[in-house]
Amino acid sequence: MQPKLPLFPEQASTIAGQVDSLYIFLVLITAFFSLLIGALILFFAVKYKRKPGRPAEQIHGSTLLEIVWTSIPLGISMVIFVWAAAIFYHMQRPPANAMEIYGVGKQWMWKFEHQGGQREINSLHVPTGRPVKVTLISQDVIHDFFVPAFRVKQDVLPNRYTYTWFEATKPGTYHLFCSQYCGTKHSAMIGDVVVMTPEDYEAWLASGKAEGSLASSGEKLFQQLGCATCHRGDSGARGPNLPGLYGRSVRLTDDRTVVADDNYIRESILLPNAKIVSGFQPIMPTFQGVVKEDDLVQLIAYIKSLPPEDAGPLNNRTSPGMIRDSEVTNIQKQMRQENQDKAASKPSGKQP
Amino acid sequence: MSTNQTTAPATGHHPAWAHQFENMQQQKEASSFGMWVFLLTEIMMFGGLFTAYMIYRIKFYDAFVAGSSSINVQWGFGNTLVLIGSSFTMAMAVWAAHKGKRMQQVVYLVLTMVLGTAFLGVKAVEYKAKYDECHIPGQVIGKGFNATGGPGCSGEGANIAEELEHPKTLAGKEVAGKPRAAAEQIARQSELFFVFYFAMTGLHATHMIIGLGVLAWILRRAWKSEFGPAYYTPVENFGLYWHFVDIVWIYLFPLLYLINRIPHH
Amino acid sequence: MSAENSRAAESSHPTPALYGLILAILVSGTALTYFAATWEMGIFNPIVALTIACTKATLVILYFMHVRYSNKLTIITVCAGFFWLLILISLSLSDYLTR
Amino acid sequence: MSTATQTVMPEKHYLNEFFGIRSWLLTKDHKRIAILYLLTISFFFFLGGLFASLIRLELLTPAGDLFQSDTYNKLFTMHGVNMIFFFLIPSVPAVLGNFLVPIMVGARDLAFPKINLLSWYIFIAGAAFALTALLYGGVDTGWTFYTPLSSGYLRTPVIVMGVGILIAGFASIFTGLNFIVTVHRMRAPGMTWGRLPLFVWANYAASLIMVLGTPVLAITLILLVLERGFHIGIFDPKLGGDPVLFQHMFWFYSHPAVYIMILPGMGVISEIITCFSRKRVFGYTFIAFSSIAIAVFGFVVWAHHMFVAGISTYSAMVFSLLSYAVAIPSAVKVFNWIATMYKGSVSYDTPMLYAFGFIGLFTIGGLTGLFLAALGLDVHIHDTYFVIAHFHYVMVGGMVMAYLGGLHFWWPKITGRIYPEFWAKLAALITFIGFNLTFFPQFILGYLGMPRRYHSYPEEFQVLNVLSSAGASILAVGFILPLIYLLWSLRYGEIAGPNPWSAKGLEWTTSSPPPTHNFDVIPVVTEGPYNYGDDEEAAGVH
Ligand code: HEA
Ligand code: HEA
Ligand code: HEC
Ligand code: CUA
Ligand SMILES: [Cu+2]
Repeated sequence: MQPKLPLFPEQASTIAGQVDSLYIFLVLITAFFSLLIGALILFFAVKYKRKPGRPAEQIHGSTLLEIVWTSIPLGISMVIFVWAAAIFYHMQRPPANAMEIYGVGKQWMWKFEHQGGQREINSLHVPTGRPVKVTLISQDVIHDFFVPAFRVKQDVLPNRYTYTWFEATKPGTYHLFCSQYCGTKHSAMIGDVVVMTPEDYEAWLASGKAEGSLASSGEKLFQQLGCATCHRGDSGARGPNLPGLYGRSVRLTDDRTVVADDNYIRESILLPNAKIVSGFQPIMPTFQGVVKEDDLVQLIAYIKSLPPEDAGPLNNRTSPGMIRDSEVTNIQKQMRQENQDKAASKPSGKQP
Repeated sequence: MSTNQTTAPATGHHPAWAHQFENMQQQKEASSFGMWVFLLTEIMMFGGLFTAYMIYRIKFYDAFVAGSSSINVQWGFGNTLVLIGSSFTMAMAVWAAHKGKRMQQVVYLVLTMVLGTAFLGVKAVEYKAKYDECHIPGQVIGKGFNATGGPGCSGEGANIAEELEHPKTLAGKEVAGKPRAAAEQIARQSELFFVFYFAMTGLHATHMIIGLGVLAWILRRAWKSEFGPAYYTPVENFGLYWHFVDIVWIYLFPLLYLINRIPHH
Repeated sequence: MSAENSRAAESSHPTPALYGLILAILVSGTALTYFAATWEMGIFNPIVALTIACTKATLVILYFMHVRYSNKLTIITVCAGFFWLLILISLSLSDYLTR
Repeated sequence: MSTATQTVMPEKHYLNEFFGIRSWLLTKDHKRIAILYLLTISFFFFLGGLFASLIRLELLTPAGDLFQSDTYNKLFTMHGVNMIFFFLIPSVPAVLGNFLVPIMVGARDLAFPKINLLSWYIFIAGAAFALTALLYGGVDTGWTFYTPLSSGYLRTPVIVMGVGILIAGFASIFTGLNFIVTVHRMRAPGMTWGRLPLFVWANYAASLIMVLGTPVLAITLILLVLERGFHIGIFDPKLGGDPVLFQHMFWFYSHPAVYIMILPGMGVISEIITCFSRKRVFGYTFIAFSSIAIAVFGFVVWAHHMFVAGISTYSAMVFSLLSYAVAIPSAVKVFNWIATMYKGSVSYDTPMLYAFGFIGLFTIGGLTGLFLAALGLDVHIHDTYFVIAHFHYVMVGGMVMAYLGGLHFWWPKITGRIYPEFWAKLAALITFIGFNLTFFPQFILGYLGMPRRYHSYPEEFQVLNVLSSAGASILAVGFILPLIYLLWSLRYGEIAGPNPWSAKGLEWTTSSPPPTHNFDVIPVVTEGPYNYGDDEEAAGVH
């Protein structure tokens, strides 16, 4: 068990050791300079204590000394900077093979969704020995995903996905804190991170009652919301074909290219006209207020799960100019009608 | 610290001379430098707004263009000339004070005041138009923001969405109108443009109003012949303020009215 | 105060004719901005607009505000203002443009 | 120093030349305005301290059982807001700076006495808003007012508080403006830049920040108030606004503001160390210019508060690198102070004890700032008690110590009387012990992962929290003592005489308390500051 007064939180991720080493290095530097300075003050205070007949000796300064005590701290701090930046860089880049989990924060709870569709509230189960990437979004204010045992922390924003990743090393139960002040029950927005061996984790996954994997729920939504009416593989599709989209760079009408990451897909659904794919018309209606963050997560998981069909040329998933401008209004009318029907049949999520 | 002592060399006793200064020269330099430091704070205050404007303009370029195109550029253009003119008359007022020409000084100050008031008048007309068009951000003032054709929102550019839907010729090229969905989205986002339009012109107008108040006081003092070649610091400092407000507008005009005015039909 | 400061302040002042000239330049600059905005120049549109605005502002500062005729301290103050503004804008944008 | 007993109070000085409440409320004398500020900020310090005591009381136990969570949230918000905006920012500049800067440069007053008085009234108006917000139950945004929480979710009087801080900000702008102009334009004949006391340099540097930074806070708060009042999305993502932009704008002011909160204190330390070592300052130019360097570099590091807020990796690196740049001038100062003591003739008067405390605690606080500026490490300790400990070390261990040291050092000048030495030394000692006991455990707590702004916490953190609360009760004694004995000394303190410390500097050449116009005749300065030594023997100072 833990000692009575630990100085370090549990080291339960691959990065924890690195962070602690840097911390110890800094503690040593701090101890060195603090003791040095404390000792000098004491020493000078005692040695040069005011005595009758021994006036102070006037010294004006020394450029050499100034250079020394400018450059030594400068050198030390550059070492710290580079070391810390390297760790940070590592923290910011999830490995490509990382397992993905989605986390949604809201006042004042955490929801997590696993790829298999398992959902949990205020707890997060992860296996050891596998990098886990957590994609985070908030439904209201800014929260912060903080697991001290992993030494990871990431603000959870209401308008775009942020990421963090870790590879757990030690089975056990650890704290999950919300560490960005978020209102009344900020201090109650806590949970447990349960780290399990891969076998236990598999068993846990199997026991969880999932209504189907994230991607398959996403596929259902994709049909329900009518995305499939436009995003199809055939040549008559009005929207770009989505398989293979994730991770590719997309050329836009204004000739910029952007990488299709989670945020891009999210924006494409909520603000479809912010970035128009080259060769297409901005006819896609917004789904803001129609799909909730949880749904978005599923849709994105679905789109990500679509394998690239063939290695076609960049962005040419369907040939451009499929729709003549004159058709646009008709399509839109039709779309609006369909949407209204859908809205009437199914009460949608609350408007924000 | 050994200190020699000198007697304060007060050069003449001007009524405006304040006790903490050694002489009028020092007083003048201190006041003018003080004014400049004050303008420094003003730069930073407007600077915060400009920064936020810049970031959102990059992010929502289409919406900013749409919003900007919906405001009447003639009024803005005319107002720019008015304000530049008032800057000129203000500079002349300072010159007249410096040369000790009382009557000219009064005339130029009055002209400055007239032009400044005219500017605010035009601004009021513009705000009124925005009010009628339901382009005031938020849902608190008037009928609330609505750029997609709300009931009772009148005015030429009120329905920004509709405007965007029209096909147009841009520099000779046929460009299709935006589909409804896109047009509506952009129109809604243009609210952010209007936030900055009102915040920036509003802060600017507040400065103008304060300026006119101070100007009235300066005018009174000029009328009473309080300024002359020996002492006209208040006129000069007020001039600095007034020119600064002019400079802000010099930037606001292109940034708010002229984001993209490429003609189309 | 120090001689350097009091030196320039009084000596020369611009004349009404010069003010008139500046006014004329400012007015034509305004017209120019307007016409520039109606021209398709792509990325150069905002650049041109801001260049003209900066020129106009500089003229106002130098002549209407007498900076051309005043001491170093005033010039430094003005430059500091724009320098700090630049810090604010450029470092904020450095985040937004690299996200 | 024993000669002080024979001296008498000057017949006429700034305190007794005019009487009555009007003579105070309409005064344009920088010394009286300093006193007005002293009274105001002392009130806010103890109010903030009261909130701190309640915070520590709640945190004695892991369960949030003393207050409702909303109440607790209000407590730390009101504590932070009071302490930062209404106490620490005006502390040294508006009280000691106001009193001393004109005298130190050899002027009769600040350049703009009316604006100086105005600044106090503006401050009071801001304070009135803040207190109104408090009476309406207080706000619970945290002192950082992060959006969209503050603009769209909380139901407390955020607008009133925002306006209060906005207004108080202008008080700070006017103080800064006054200082800058005074230093540039009001120096006595012979008072060259190279002869300015370092206290003046430090306040000048802080003034630069007040003038250049505060307006950005003002506009940020205006936008926040607009967003909240009119339900428009500027920072709120519902309308496409970006909450992180608020953080950029807030920290553009609030990081430099932490240097408003330390630079003047550093100036105080330079004065105290030289006086009680009876030595010229070591490396005058370097200390002077490091103040300016801190002020300038301080403006380019703000996003180090946002490393995990969702800024780009690239800009996080830039801001981290620049944060290290700003640490160097602080290091330069610390080393120069130590070197000043070398071969000095050191005495242990109370101000010197505070100066020792400052150097030690600021060093620890500053060095832990390096932990926070270290990217990979800040990820773990951001928004934990490690941050709380860091900034209390620099702000309480640093600035408050410097403020108290300065207050003791110049108390004889301000009031004409000497405080009781024994009690003062005792208070300094108690403060030092109480302080470390309160805040050192918080470093460990922070690294263990206890998040800040937590009303309840897991049980394993309790031991350290109890230690911290125990320390806070000792600290409270250390702060209440000076309140008592300084008041006592107003009546019963020994009469100080013009220069009880045999210190150098123009302020010690006038009587204590000084006459209303500071100097009967403006002095002509012929030598640098801290000219200890040459006449030491002759003056018979041991
Ligand atoms: C007086 C106020 C003050 C001062 C002076 C400082 C000084 C510094 N601060 Fe601090 N800081 C705060 C007040 C202050 N801070 C506050 C209030 C917060 C929290 C705000 C909030 O979120 O509520 C904060 C938060 C804060 C953060 C954000 C933490 C987070 O939220 O994650 C960071 C990160 O970089 C930081 C860094 C620094 C650095 C590098 C310095 C440097 O300037 C320190 C320089 C000093 C030294 C380095 C010591 C002396 C040097 C030596 C003895 C020589 C040896 C030196 C070397 C080897 C380099 N501070
Ligand atoms: C100048 C700045 C300053 C000062 C001096 C202090 C002083 C103290 N602070 Fe504070 N503190 C902040 C600035 C400051 N603080 C800020 C900015 C925050 C962040 C807020 C936020 O998160 O938004 C913070 C947050 C903060 C927290 C974290 C709260 C949380 O995150 O949940 C804690 C917890 O221990 C704390 C404790 C203390 C203590 C014990 C003192 C002690 O030093 C105080 C000692 C003084 C006294 C005890 C006064 C004595 C008087 C009485 C007790 C009686 C009063 C009676 C009368 C009115 C007559 N402070
Ligand atoms: C009216 C037809 C239509 C419907 C319905 C529709 N889209 Fe689209 N979508 C488009 C068009 C056209 C584009 C390309 C133009 C653009 O970028 O807006 C597009 C673009 C996209 C993109 C970006 C693709 C790329 O290649 O970069 C994504 C992702 C997307 N849609 C997802 C969805 C999802 C998910 C739904 C359902 C919730 C949906 N769409 C519904 C027409 C539609
Ligand atoms: Cu969620 Cu704090
Ligand atoms: Cu900082």
